[in-house]
Amino acid sequence: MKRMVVIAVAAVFAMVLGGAMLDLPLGAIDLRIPVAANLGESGVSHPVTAVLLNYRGYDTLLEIAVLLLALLAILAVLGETRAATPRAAHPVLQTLVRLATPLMIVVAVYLLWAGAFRPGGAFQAGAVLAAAAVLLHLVGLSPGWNTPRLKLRMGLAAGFAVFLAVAAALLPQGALLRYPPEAAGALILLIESALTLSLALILAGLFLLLSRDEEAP
Amino acid sequence: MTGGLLFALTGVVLFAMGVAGVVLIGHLLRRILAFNLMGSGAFLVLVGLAQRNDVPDPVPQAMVLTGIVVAVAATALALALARKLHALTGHLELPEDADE
Amino acid sequence: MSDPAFQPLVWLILLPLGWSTLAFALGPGRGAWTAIAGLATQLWLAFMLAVKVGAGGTAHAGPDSPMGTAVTHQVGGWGAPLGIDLAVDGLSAAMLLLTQSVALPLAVYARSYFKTGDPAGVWFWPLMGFLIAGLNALFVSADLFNIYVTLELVGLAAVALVAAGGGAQQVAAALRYLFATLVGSGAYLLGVALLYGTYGTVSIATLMPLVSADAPRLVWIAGGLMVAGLMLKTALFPFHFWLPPAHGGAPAPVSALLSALVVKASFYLILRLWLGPLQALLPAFAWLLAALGAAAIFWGSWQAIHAVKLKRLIAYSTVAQLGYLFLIFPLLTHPAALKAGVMQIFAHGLAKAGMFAAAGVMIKATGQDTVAGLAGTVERLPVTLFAFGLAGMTLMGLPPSSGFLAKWQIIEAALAQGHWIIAVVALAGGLLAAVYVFRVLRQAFLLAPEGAMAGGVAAVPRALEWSAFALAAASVVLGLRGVELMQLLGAGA
Amino acid sequence: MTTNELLPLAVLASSLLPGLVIFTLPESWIAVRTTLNLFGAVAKLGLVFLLLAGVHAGGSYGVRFEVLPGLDLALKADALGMLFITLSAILWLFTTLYAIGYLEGAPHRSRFFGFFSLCVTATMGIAMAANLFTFFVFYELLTLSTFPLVVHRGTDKAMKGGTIYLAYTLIGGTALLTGIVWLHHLIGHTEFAHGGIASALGGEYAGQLKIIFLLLIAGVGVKAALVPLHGWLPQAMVAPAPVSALLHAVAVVKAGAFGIVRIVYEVYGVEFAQSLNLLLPLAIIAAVTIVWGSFRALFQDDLKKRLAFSTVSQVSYIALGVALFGPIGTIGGLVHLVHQGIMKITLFFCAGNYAETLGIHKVSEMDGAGRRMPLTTLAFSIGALGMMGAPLTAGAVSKAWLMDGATAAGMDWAIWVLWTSSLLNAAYFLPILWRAWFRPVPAAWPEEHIPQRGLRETAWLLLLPPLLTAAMTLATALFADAAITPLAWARLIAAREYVGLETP
Repeated sequence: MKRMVVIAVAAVFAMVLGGAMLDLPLGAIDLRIPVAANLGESGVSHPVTAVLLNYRGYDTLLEIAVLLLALLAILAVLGETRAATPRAAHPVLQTLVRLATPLMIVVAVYLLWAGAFRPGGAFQAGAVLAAAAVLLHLVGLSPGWNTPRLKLRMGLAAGFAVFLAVAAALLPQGALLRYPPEAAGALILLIESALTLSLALILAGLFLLLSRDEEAP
Repeated sequence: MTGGLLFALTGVVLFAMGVAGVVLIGHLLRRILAFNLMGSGAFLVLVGLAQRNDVPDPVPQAMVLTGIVVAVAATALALALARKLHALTGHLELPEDADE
Repeated sequence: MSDPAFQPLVWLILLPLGWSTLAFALGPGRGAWTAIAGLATQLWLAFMLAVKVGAGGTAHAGPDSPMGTAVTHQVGGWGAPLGIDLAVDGLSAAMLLLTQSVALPLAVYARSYFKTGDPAGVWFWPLMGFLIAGLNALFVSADLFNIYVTLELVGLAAVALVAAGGGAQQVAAALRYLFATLVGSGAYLLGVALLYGTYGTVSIATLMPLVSADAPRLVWIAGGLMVAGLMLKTALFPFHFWLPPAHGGAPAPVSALLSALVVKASFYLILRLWLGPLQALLPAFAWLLAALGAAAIFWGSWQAIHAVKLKRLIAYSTVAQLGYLFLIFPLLTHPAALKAGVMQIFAHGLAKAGMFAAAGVMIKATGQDTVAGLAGTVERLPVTLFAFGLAGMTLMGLPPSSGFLAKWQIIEAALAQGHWIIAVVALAGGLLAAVYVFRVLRQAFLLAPEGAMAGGVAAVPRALEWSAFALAAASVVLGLRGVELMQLLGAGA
Repeated sequence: MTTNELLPLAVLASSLLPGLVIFTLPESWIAVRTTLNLFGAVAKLGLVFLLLAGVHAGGSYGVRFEVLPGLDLALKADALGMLFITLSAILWLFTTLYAIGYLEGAPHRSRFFGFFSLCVTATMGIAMAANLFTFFVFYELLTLSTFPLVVHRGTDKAMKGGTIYLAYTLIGGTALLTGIVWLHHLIGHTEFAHGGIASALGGEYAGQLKIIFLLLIAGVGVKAALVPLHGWLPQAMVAPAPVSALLHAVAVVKAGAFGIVRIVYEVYGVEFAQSLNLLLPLAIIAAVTIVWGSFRALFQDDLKKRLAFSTVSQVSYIALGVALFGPIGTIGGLVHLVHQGIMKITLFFCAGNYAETLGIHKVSEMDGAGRRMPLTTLAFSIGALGMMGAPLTAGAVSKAWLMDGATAAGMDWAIWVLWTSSLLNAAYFLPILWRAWFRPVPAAWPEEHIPQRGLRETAWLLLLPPLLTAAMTLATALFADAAITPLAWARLIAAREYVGLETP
């Protein structure tokens, strides 16, 4: 019964909303113009990266905070548990992964560098690196994580810390995250690189912390 | 009917399905997937509706990138909780709230 | 404040982010002192900000913004709609002040509460830091999408705090809470998406003049979605199902943070939309919200009166007290209504934090969480019980307390507009609150049954008792002098 | 801050601060606690006399704080307030002495005396409130601070009594609050003023004003124990004797009665109330309460319960006096506010003595008590006779003025009410006296705690207060026409209230 009702409601909602979309005039404001107009001072030539790290860089700052928070939350939720003992996969797989890993690292570096002028950037780069780490774990070449030690914690927090520091350091410019046009490119690259490292660790951690032996129920 | 609008309409359908799923599904993993469906729906609407005249708009795209990361974080936490619950109770369903 | 680097509203965000990251780097169970130092500074910053707003606010009266934005900050120097604006008016300044002044005593409380290597406390400090950062960021943000990110920051931190180190019940409660808050922010995000699609901006200030009563249907749907999502996050009846297990099951300091601040954040947002961009649309929903609020008062009180567990009782009382907040919506045309609402936010924030803190002490002392088990505690924990009583006074709306001032203002606003029924509901709610508050006090005054206390109550650190007392006392003292707060709200109105 | 502003605050502080300190004192610090108690009580008395002199000389004392924009917490010491303040201050001193003796060796004394002091502070606040808002604040504080005293013993019975007390007073408080906010909404303020403030509103508000009057009177009527709102009073008897004394003579019921006086005279104004035909209904309710209370008292075997119903009846004399339009009735009512307090506190002190010394709780156990405890019983007899309105007692004075007032107001039926009540009073007090004095001493007392030693029939601290109050009962009557007596003061107030009419 409940099932039917919920589904019906959802369907009606979808129809009404969809219907309302069909006859919609164009928006009063078009941000494409200012985005393009200010690309010069943004320090990057790719509009999405410009929005992501400059115009709306503050969103990204908080977004990284959310990601770090998620890792922290998982640590808090899972508590102390033993790391999984990696189960060695088929040697062929292991060799493949051994070969793939350096390539993935190269790809990551390229993505990071490319982010400035075409799709790419810290998040994509970090994701690729994290994928590499996950692969290494899955084929049994690297263990899962315990509660991270100091070094690892530093690495996890570094990206966010750098971002935060830059944001604060720019306050005397008159506003949070207000890059001076000439230095914008360099600063963004700095942040991006630090983020790549930390994002890679965090994303990998999300997986490697979860893939642990469960304590018996 | 432009491409952008099509995306937006699909997004609406996905969102509706996602919500229904979160409300109805008991199994935690599927429930978490339903939530992701819902999120993707919202993202599609955000991008699609903004470019319903098929001229790409970088702002919503950047927003969606942010949104995706947030969704990833939320999903990871949800999975961790589900896993913990499974470790404690051996089930992947929410127990009845023991109210008194 | 000529120095451009001195920007209280910015530092109120950077500081907690900073110290929570530091606390994380320091490692498990560390960071209490960084947190306390940080929060103390934040309290000072929030105060400076409030002074600034109170002074400058009156100058910036704008017909379009009912509360006249006083202090703004353009992140990246771009300015809306391209960039993200931060804006602090009387309302947000008040919320910031409340957040810091509740968080600081609770930090002191938590420090002694989690001392004994409690697994729940291992990552408490960084989590609390992100929570506070998220709240502050939410209160100052003037950008609907940015607010979505802050909402998630708050939500995830809150869920993690509930689940940390808990058993199956607690984890289950956390999962319920997580799904509720995710669906809530999902609905909000869809609403934002629709608004952006329609108008091409998510800046509150830019949207303000664009949205009018004859807006396309899509905008109405957007408004509905956003408010519905936020109602779910605020646990307004009948969306309250997730709150009692979460707030009742978490460790006392966490319950206090959640009940006092987190649910208020989403309510603040509804208020913000109401007075801001969706001004033209939302009044259509006013009576619906008020009706749900009334239902919440009665249902929540009823459950509290019958709750077996002490913290369940307090959690249900939160459900009821949140109901009061929604009574103001039909009255918002009268300035007293907003003031009543904010006074209630402060009253409940301080009192409920104090009450949960006191409950935590009693539970630590008696070693169990039932109302029945409190018999005789008055002899063992006079300070704590006094704190509970003072907090109770505020919740019942008895004078002299901030709760009383809130009740007074809401009744007067209701009479001024001839909305009898709201006054009646508010008064009835006060009596119901008395029933469950005195249910606890009576039990505590009873003579301890022979042998029940034979084991004696465990000794409790002074810091616990007195930080609980400080919060409860603050909720009463505010009732003796609410003028400045009310003027702060009036800033620019 | 000038002295005129500080003095009222000092009067509050003189009981508030000791109270707060006492809360923190360890149980064993008896000497410190006692000193603080007495110091507070004596200091308050001194301050009150300073005020009294100042007010008599026509000085104006007051202070106000802004709580919300347009809402002030305001204190003022006027003639009417001083009547109540002086009464409470004096009786508080006696009650404190008595309580120290009564609770010797009992547990939780720090808590007890802490709330005890808060309770008196609240009473002072009620007396000095300059507007209804302030009045309400202290009125509710009184409720809260008396609850722990009522349930002090922590037994289930005490809890039951305390809960009923709370239920009545909190609901009453809600009605009162509704009335106050409504009035505040109509007039914009709730300041007390001679001749009232409600008359400022036009005739079209008459209907609303009547409803508000009902709400306000219902609110204060609960504490004043007007029938049918009196149910809590007999239940609250579970409290220790000093608390009963406090409830019945000094604080709670008096606060209610005083509230009625303020509302009729300084919110509505007696002429305006008369013009709205509000006084007659009030008088009728008061009359019903008087008779009903006395009637119920007849059938109570429990001594304190009998006294409780007698209080129900006696307090309404005040309401009746207020409701009798005209200065003479007013004087009767006001003077009874004081006299009833003195007499009733005597009776409760004595009841407490019987219970503490011989374990006597019931009237049927009183046989021969007079032989064993002559002094206590003497005091009790004076109090009882006063209640009946026998000549040469305070009761006689107030009754005389009330009856004249009734005649002056042309409400002769009220005289019959008073006579009936007097007869009933005699009917339920005389048997007690007869048993105590003339019945033989029983073989054994229910449970004798304090053995006799010569003249010392019980602990001195228990004996002195009732003797003193009994003496006052006579004195107020014998020297009724002296310069400074309750009567003289009541006349002064009446003179200030009825500016128009000449006063006797």
